[in-house]
Amino acid sequence: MSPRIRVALLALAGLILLPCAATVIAGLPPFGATIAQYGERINAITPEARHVANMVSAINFDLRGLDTLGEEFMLLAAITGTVVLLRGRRGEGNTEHAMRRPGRAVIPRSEAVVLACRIAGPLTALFGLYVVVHATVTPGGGFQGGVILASATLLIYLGEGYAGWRDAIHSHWLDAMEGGGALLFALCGLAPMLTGAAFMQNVLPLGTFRDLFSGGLMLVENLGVALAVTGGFTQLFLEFMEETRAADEPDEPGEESA
Amino acid sequence: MTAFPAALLPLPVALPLVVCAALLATAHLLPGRLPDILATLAALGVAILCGTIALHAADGPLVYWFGGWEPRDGVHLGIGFSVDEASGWVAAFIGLLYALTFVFAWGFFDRTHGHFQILMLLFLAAMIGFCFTRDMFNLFVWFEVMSVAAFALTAYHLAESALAGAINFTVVNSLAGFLMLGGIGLIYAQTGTLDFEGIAAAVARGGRDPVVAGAFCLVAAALMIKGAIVPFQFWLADAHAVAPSPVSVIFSGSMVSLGLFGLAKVSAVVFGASGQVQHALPVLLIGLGGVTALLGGWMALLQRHLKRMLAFSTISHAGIMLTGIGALSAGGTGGMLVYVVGHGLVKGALFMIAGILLATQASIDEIALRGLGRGIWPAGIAMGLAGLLLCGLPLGVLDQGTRLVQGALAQQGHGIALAAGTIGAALTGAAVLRAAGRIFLGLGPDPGDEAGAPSEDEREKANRPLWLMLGPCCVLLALDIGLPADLIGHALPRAASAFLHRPAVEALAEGPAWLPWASLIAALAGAGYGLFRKTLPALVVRPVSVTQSAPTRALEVLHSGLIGDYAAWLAVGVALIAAVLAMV
Amino acid sequence: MTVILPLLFLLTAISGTAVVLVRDPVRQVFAIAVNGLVLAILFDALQAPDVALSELTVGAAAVPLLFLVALMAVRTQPPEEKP
Amino acid sequence: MTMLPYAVAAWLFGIGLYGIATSRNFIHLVGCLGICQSATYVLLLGLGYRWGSIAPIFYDHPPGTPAVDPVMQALVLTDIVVGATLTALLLVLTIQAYKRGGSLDPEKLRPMRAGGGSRRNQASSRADDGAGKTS
Repeated sequence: MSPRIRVALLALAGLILLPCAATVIAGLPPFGATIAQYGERINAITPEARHVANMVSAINFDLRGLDTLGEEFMLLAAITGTVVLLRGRRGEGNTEHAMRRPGRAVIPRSEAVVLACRIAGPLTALFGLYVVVHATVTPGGGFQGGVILASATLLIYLGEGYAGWRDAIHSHWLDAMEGGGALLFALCGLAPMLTGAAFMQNVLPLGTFRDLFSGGLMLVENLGVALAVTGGFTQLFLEFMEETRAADEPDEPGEESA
Repeated sequence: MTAFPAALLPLPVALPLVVCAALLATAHLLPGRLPDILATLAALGVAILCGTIALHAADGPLVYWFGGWEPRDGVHLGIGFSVDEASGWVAAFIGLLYALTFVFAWGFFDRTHGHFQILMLLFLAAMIGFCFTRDMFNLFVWFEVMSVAAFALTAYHLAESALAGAINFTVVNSLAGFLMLGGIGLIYAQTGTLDFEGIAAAVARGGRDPVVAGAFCLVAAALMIKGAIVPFQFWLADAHAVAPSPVSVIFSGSMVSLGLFGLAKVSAVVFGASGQVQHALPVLLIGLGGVTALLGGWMALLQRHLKRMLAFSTISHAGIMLTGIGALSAGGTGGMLVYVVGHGLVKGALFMIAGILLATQASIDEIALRGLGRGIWPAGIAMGLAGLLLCGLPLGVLDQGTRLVQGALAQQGHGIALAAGTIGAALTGAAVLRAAGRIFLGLGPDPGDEAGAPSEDEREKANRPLWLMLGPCCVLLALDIGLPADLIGHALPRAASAFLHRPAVEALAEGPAWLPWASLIAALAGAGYGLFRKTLPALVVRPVSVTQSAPTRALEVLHSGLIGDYAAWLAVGVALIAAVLAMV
Repeated sequence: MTVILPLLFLLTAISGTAVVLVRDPVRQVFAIAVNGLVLAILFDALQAPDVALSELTVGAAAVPLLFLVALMAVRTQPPEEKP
Repeated sequence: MTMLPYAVAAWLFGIGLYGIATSRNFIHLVGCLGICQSATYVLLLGLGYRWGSIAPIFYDHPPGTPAVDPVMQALVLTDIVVGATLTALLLVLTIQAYKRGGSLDPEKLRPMRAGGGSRRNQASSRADDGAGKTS
């Protein structure tokens, strides 16, 4: 099919869909007029029922915790898939240690960059931890904090260079973190069943409203998510960075590290 | 808190998830074959759990609320699982298929660190969750987990064609996910809940509503993309043909039919009270299903790449399942559910045979393999039997499903859909039988040209014993033939009615008894024509090849492998559904 | 507020269109990052700080980074055969 | 204004689909797919908004203050994770496809086809042994 026919086909479909979409949009409640009964109800009862301030976290970790469980394992699937697909040709075995290519020049970094990264790295990590632990009271949570933590490790790459990064971070630890975090979350679901409660029922003491340690089981689940996301995203960055290293051209200094 | 059988409901999802997380965390410590053993046991465990649940669900659906968030004052606060008998048995079948696939894939991958098993177990958990859930967004989550695991598994071989096929698969199915989420957003905004029953009640109160129709259009398009219905079918042949054989078994045996299973559930349970949707469904599903059955069958006949042939055959059978749903009766849907199981068993066995040929003969090309299968004749018997079952040999589960679907269609006077389904099944059967005759009996001419021969890098690992690979395949076929038809026939009217949330019916009609035989004879004639074309008189051959060539060329141009084309067809398909919905 | 929100919606539409119409992948990465940033601001204006934070970390930082790395990988590693 | 967010969502999906249909570079195509996905974010959050409401976090405001719909936000959070995973996977597939096929153009990098595609496949399998591609 030539591109022109393809665009014509698309335009034809668009022409049919346009009035349909207009009818649907006209049937929707006007923007900003009202919110759904479900959300209203959750806003009304959850602060009292679960002692948490952040409704989104309450939904993610308690009311609709199963969705987050699925989401966490989706991330696990994607990262496992990425690892499988990227390591395929490199060989799965040789990821334990950095592949030091002979003749590969070590690019000198300016003192300023190294210093900036050494300062920014821990600060970013601190911020990530802050976001993680405040899941139930302020915006943020395990997922957002985990991504920030993973990018903090990325600053090691900028500051210390590739070899330093690979020395600091081992692939197996990341696997263990990722799998362990996901396992922790799944066990949070199963453990209450031992006491006769439902899957993922919040059986721990709930703590006080607006306190850092409020929400009971949500805190543990949040920790699991943070672990899994930190491990997963670091693994993702690691595998992608590995890909930028030219495999067989020792005479080519890696401009990618600039 | 919860009664005994209902408390089992989260376990079939949680078990594979726990095993796969533990595998990932400790993969580098585990000895070689432990992941294989664990994965097989986990899948078996899931099958047993689902079977137990299905047995308990015979009296009425089991309901389970996660986190103990039971509905309060009519508002559904948490996520629920609701398992009727039919969903439970379909889930049990999926667990069993995985267990056999794990056995088939024993030693398939070197040095995997359990990655293959991890992805497959996730895939399994997502499918079970998809079968059990009663929450729209949860359905989406499992849909996406299923997709993501499938994307990674497709490209496992990292060959060029596998990668291109995986990209097409990923892009099209991601778009399906977005469409579905858009539909869920619309229906949630309109009804204020995500629970199936809650939405159904709100839809029943609302009357004719364009938003509900729009939501259905988007969700149905997404599920039809998963189910490879024309004009969304393009990704399937690209992906199934290139995925590793054990993965193809799962794709064709359960993933595609699960998309249609979801469609049947959503259109009956969630949108059952929307008159607009219910009026549009027969036209839409039976029309699209008939076209799909014919197109898939025709394309299958044209292929010489075995796995691609089987992939198109899956498209054809998906079309037949869709016509079953389109009958909108307990008979049609019940027949479709039985068909899902029977088709999964037979098609899984066929993909395993293709995998055996790839492993032992290092080729997947029908022509190149001519006569090479004689050394592994047991596989030939299995393939011949599977081909006969595929086109309608009146024996076993697949045949029972076919006859129920045909009965429902005949009852409602959908003669054209009936004919399309029969011809589609005959065409795919003819393709498989032709290939079996050529490979295992050495029949047919040897053209000797190399054009169209699959590339070398499609070889699969060879050093596995034949019995290990053939065993699961024979078990699948034995199950298809051996499952007691009386028990299924006895339980089905009740199970199908519960699945559709309708009052129970007494008995289900079956199609005319001569129809499977007609299909079988047509398939044998087609296979014979393919094999002995050279020896037939020109009087027969010429008109056939004249009528063949033009549509064949057109179809091959359509299946271009270009993702841009697929995106355009996707838009056309959504527009088609929207137009039908707007017109009723 | 009544002025800012429509403006942000329009800005989202424009930056999204830009991502599609910028055909050069290297420049597209910047369009993607800008689009992620605009979305994050829009989400914050829509009273969704949780989502805004995710979009900021994922859509405006992590995803463009992955795109950049992919581009570098494609550039530094010539394919196994020349087209 | 009452319809603008939904119209923007529809526009984003349409333009993204147009981009996918006409893209000649897989990396560009992945970006377009991201735009299709951002349409769902905009739609969901637009549907969950209410004028004059606070964010659903009762830290600075007492519980009971009118807040926007937290469910939509939770859904979008999940959706963002989906987006990140899909982007990563697709980019990996693209990188690998480029290494095998030598192109980022969908027209040049098709899945296996009978007839025309096969010669290319054979050439690429030869290339694995180090021989150059001739076509």
